[in-house]
Amino acid sequence: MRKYVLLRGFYSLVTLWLLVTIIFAMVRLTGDPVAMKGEIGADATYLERIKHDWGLDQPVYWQYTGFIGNLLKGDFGHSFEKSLPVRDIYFERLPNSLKLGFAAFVISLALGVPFGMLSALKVNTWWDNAGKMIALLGLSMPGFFVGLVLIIIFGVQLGWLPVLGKGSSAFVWSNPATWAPFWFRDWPHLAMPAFALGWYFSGAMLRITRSGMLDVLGSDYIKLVRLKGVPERMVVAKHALKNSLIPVLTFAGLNLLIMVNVAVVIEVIFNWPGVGQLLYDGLSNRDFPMVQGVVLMSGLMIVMLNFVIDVLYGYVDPRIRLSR
Amino acid sequence: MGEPLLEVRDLKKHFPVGSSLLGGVQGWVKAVDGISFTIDSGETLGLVGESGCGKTTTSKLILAAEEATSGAIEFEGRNLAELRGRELMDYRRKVQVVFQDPYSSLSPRMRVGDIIAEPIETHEQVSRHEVRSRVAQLLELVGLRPDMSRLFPHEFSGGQRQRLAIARALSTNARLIVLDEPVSALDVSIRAHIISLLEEIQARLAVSYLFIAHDLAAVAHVSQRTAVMYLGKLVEVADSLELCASPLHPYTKALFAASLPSHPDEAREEIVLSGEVPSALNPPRGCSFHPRCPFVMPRCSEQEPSLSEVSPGRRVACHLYS
Amino acid sequence: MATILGRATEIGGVSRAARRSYSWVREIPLVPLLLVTVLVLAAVLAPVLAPHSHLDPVKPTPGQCQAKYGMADCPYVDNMPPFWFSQGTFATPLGTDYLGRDLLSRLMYGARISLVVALTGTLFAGAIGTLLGVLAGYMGKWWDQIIMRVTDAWLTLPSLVFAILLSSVRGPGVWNIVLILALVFWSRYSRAVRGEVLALREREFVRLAEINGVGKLKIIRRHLIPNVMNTVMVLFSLQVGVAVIIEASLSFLGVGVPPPEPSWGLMMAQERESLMQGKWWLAVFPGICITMLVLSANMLGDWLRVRLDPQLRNR
Amino acid sequence: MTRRTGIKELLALIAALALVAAAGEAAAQKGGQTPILSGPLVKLDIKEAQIETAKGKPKGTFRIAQHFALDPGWLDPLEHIFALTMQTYDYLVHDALIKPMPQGEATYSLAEHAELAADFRRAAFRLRPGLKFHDGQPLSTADVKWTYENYKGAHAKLFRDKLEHIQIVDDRTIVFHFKEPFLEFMDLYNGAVSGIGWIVPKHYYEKVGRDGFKAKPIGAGPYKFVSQQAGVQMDFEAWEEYWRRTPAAKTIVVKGIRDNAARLAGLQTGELDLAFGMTGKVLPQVMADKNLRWVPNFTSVWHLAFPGYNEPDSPFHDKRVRQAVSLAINREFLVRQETQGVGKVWGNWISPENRDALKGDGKDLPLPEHNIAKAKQVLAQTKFPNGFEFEWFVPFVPYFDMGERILTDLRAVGIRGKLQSLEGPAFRAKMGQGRKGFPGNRTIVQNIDPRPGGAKATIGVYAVCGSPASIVCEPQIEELWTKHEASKNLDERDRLNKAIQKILVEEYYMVPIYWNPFVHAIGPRVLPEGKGIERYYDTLHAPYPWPWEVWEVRADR
Repeated sequence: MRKYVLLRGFYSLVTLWLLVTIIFAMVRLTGDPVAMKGEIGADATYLERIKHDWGLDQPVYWQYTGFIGNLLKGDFGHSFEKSLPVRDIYFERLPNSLKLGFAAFVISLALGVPFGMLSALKVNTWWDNAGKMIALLGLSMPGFFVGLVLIIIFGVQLGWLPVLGKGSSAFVWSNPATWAPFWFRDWPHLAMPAFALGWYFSGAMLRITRSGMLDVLGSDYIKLVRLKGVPERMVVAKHALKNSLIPVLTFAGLNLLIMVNVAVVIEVIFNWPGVGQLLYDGLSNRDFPMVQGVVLMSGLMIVMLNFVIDVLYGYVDPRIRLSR
Repeated sequence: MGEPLLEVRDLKKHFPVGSSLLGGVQGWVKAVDGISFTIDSGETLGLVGESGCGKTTTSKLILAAEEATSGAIEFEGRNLAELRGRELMDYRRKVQVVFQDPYSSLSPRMRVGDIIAEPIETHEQVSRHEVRSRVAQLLELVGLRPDMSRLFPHEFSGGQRQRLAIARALSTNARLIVLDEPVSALDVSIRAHIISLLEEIQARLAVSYLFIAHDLAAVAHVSQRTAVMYLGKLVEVADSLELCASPLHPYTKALFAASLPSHPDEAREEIVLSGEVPSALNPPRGCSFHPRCPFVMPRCSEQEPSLSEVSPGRRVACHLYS
Repeated sequence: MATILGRATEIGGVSRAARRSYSWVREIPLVPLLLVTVLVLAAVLAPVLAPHSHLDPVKPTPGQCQAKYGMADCPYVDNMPPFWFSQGTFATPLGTDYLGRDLLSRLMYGARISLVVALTGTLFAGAIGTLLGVLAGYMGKWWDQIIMRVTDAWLTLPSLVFAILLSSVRGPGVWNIVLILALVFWSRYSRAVRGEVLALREREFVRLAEINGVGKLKIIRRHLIPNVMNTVMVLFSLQVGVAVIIEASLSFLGVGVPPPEPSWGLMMAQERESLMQGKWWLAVFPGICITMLVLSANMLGDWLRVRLDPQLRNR
Repeated sequence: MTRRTGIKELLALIAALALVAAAGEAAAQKGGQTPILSGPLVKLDIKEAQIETAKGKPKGTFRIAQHFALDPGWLDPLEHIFALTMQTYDYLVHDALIKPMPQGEATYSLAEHAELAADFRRAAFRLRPGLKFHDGQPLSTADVKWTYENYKGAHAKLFRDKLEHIQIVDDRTIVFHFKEPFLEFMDLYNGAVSGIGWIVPKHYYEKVGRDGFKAKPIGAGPYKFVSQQAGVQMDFEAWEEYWRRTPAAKTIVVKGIRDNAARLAGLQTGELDLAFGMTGKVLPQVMADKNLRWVPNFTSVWHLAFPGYNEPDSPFHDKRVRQAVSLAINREFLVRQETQGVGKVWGNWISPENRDALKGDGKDLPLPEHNIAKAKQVLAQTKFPNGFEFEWFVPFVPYFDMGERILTDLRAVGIRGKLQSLEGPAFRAKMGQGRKGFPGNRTIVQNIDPRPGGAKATIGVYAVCGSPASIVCEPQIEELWTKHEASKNLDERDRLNKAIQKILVEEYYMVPIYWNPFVHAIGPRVLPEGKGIERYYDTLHAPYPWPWEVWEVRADR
């Protein structure tokens, strides 16, 4: 087991290193950031100065090693476009993304899990078909379409919900007094983006719940419980639900990360100041350190979660750790 | 008797255990641990043993799918380990195999004509037309209609598939065919057909078989000579008839007991094996069979018996006979 | 020989099995197939069926110019509503956009872009991913290590983010989107295909071919690739929908198909403001088209998955 | 009813302004009396500041939407960029010695008096008495010197190279000595063009460092910085001790909102009070909304340019092709569609706001013609009688709709291309490299440049061979330009400058389209009600309504 964990950990590190390298290379292919920053009519010395400030006058391999070295120290560099350390900006934005991600997550669970269960319990009935249809619609409607429709209906026509940003409550790390209010205020701002984001994932959640539930309901164990004469309601509530939620939760964990990290389009549409918007700004401004930082942080989270899942599964099922 | 077609001398195959990116080798599994036998032209040698005894590894070694740790396999007088390029390809052409599972041994996405033709195309430069006519002949040889070559394997029954596998093995005029439990996956009613097909083919084409199975009675029925294997070693090699009549090694006796019920009028000692097959990673000292042997002597746990000739053509590895 | 020949019952079984394998025709889901057919027909026959040019404005009548701008003549009349509104006409059944171009014609040509981009992009991704997955699974050793580590790293990159990043390297353009989709999605295939090949590698027909001395390339080509095609097909059908959404999202964000070509995502982005003025149809129709295409692709994908994977028959 | 009170208020305001102006003039005559420099001086055209007496407490929150993401770097004048965006934040937090104000392009701010020696080798300023930074520390000539010496932004090299030394006469008096005549000094030192005149507090900057300053700057401007979320929002609070007047709005919140529709929605839901860049599809809605007001805010002129036209293999090498492009554009209709008729079809590509620009309204230069038949006829004489396909049409970001409209006009004569919707920085990067930014010689650029510094500055960037951003490079123009640069005669300079402008337009090197209204939409909370908001837009050459301390909004409820 120890060796398995070490090996998995080693793989995770390799994956991270590859990710770092891919991102480093890709970002450098997108064009010269200095040219972007230099305004039309800027003189050459101004550009040279910026280049020097950003360390872009050094050879690429030196930039690379320096970049890795700084990463190990937890330093993601300075944002070109936003002029401050990437880490500071990222952690300033992260709570907003977490708030949106969690809300969307709750919505996706609230929509996906009950409907998924219903589908599984009434398999091949009208309920099941309706559930399948909802899941498919969720997966088939682009987030920006849902977002636009929501804005037009609830924001502009009905005027019920604000359409801009996250409201005035901000999460300030250095000020614990802001921590709790941040989570419990400005819900109207949250409603539409969270729904638009959660809607997409609810489809996937529904499917996972349904198939997990079907697996469990078809298992010998449940058959045995039924044979014993346990009432169906108890079978579902006590035995089937508990067992079928494990894959759902595993999957949900990944989904949560994805929602936190890549809600780019939704954040752009709703002007939600999360890391997705940060990434989009960074990409369009060739803000290398910003893009690197955001993608690496999201990569780090995903790799870490995968590692934890691998280890847990390996712990639960010894066959997995031998097969690799 | 001239030179044997295949001669195996002191063949060993040891697998490392516990080697990985982190941590060194923790031990060795001695899957095949010094076996020797020969197969003559047109002869069938049976190889019997429980699962995990090293039969499959032996067949892999002979099929050049694994490299031996030590020892030699000589085919037509030449050492397999020294064959390279064209010579190795020639060896592969002459040594074919029929596997146990006819469902797994035929690619489900290829037409049977192509499956049978594959070795031909691999080894010979012949026209498409000739390939087709040879496939047709082969199909007929194994008792199938030539027009079936356009069908896919899933459209055949298990017995038919095994016929296809045999046709394929014969497609390049093989000299030796390794039959790795060729009938164990088939219905009992079909087994006899396949066995007699194999026998007919041997009679016509004078190929040699290495017939591997766990069922001693079946093996002895098919083959001229039979070798019994236990934990990577041969414990008894004998003429099949002799072996059936009077098995010497306690393990052989046990195998007979486990095999089809003996004939009522045959007087044979019934041995029932107790315990599990020991781990090949950590085999018992001395005779590896001694923990399960009903005739165990003190000497058995200390000294390993060698495979020695007790009568002409008959070799046994047991302290009872030395 | 006589004992061997003439197993009539076995041979009879052949045709029964063959007949059985055609019954799937009856199980095809009709609604999504119909939708896809309509969209494909619209795309293929757009030059014939489209009532107007998809790039040039519809020439207005003097009456329309007078009514809209109070001018005797004008190059185009923008934002005509669909026919069921009082100012709508059947000449432009779904109305016109801000440049007076016929919405219906643009939607039809938009179907071309969506289909071509999504299908070819996914196809390339499938080809790359399958090849790498087969190599990793079959060649093993350092092939496997390298390919799978890269795949893992690739999978950690969120697809849309990666696509945006790539599109800022390559610039806008239809074929660049195809390339991007291929580069983004290959990792899904290689992961799945590798797993499949690991199992196939142990199957006896592959070992048989190896023992026969069949070359590695030939084994890959004749034995492995045909046998992973089921998995690839299922993945393909599910990825096409995602590819449509990615293309639309990229175009929506302005890094996809360049105007004036009518990509659905682009049309939605361009008419976002119109949406707020109550001219909902300009953005909603392309949205519905995207949803329809992705929905039917997903439904067909589901059906295919059930068809090709017997374990899922009852799901 | 409301209208009458509105007018009353307006009258009262005008009277008040007149009084203040008179007072300011009197003060200026008094302050300007003691000379600093010896010897002959250049007569400077710097307007006096208007110090307005307290008008009660600041009230209300004023919420502004910038049309792109916010950069904390804008808060640091030491790293001033070339674009005019940054001045918005300079005008909030910082203050300059002299800067553009409604009174004139150069107006005394922190300085109350300035002198420039006739040999252009010395410049002197006297600061106002009693200046302070937000933290209460005094603002002295030491800060002015330190800012100059630590400045790294636009034109920094020029300032550094020309400088001999800085002489601090006393806390309020400072003299710059130059190695050689520095003719442009007063123009460049003016807050509109560079950051060097915006004074940074030495003590604070040295304490908190570069990042610290950008994260939380202090200055001597009318608004104190409160907090920011990088890229998204900045909050400012009125600094009641600002020397010129008490700021009217208590709080100013600036948000970066890229999306036009989102800005409009924000105005309509009352989440915003002022949104920039509201032309195109949102303008009709702004106009139709009774709660919203808008100002045309004319800035510069839209024009097309043909980078790489001078390569022989470029389709735009032929003047007649460029002429056909110009003839194909239906400017009247374009103005109507893009700006609801607010914009003005214009015949020069340089803004009429520039003092030395030829007027493009038919007087100096003719109004451009729209004539498809003629365009086809002209094109028929070229290598491309039926038109041709060019590569990219690259519009100034984010005016993609306008670009597509022009592209559609061009299709009518058979000139077809695709639209390249770049992001802002990418567009600027390409433009900044001039012809090199658009390889392939088959590109049309739709550009606009609200650049301060007169027509000469714009020509110097785009239309001479030596500029990095050069698009036009013609021997004929080069000759005139060399003469212009060498000349010390202002009249001759003006004549040459105008001759170049004429060539650029008549040869269709630059194809003017229309004079752009950079429409700002204003919500109902901004005072005064109804009309009268134009008074916020008096500062010359400003795409944005500076200064900010005059904006009044309704008190928060």
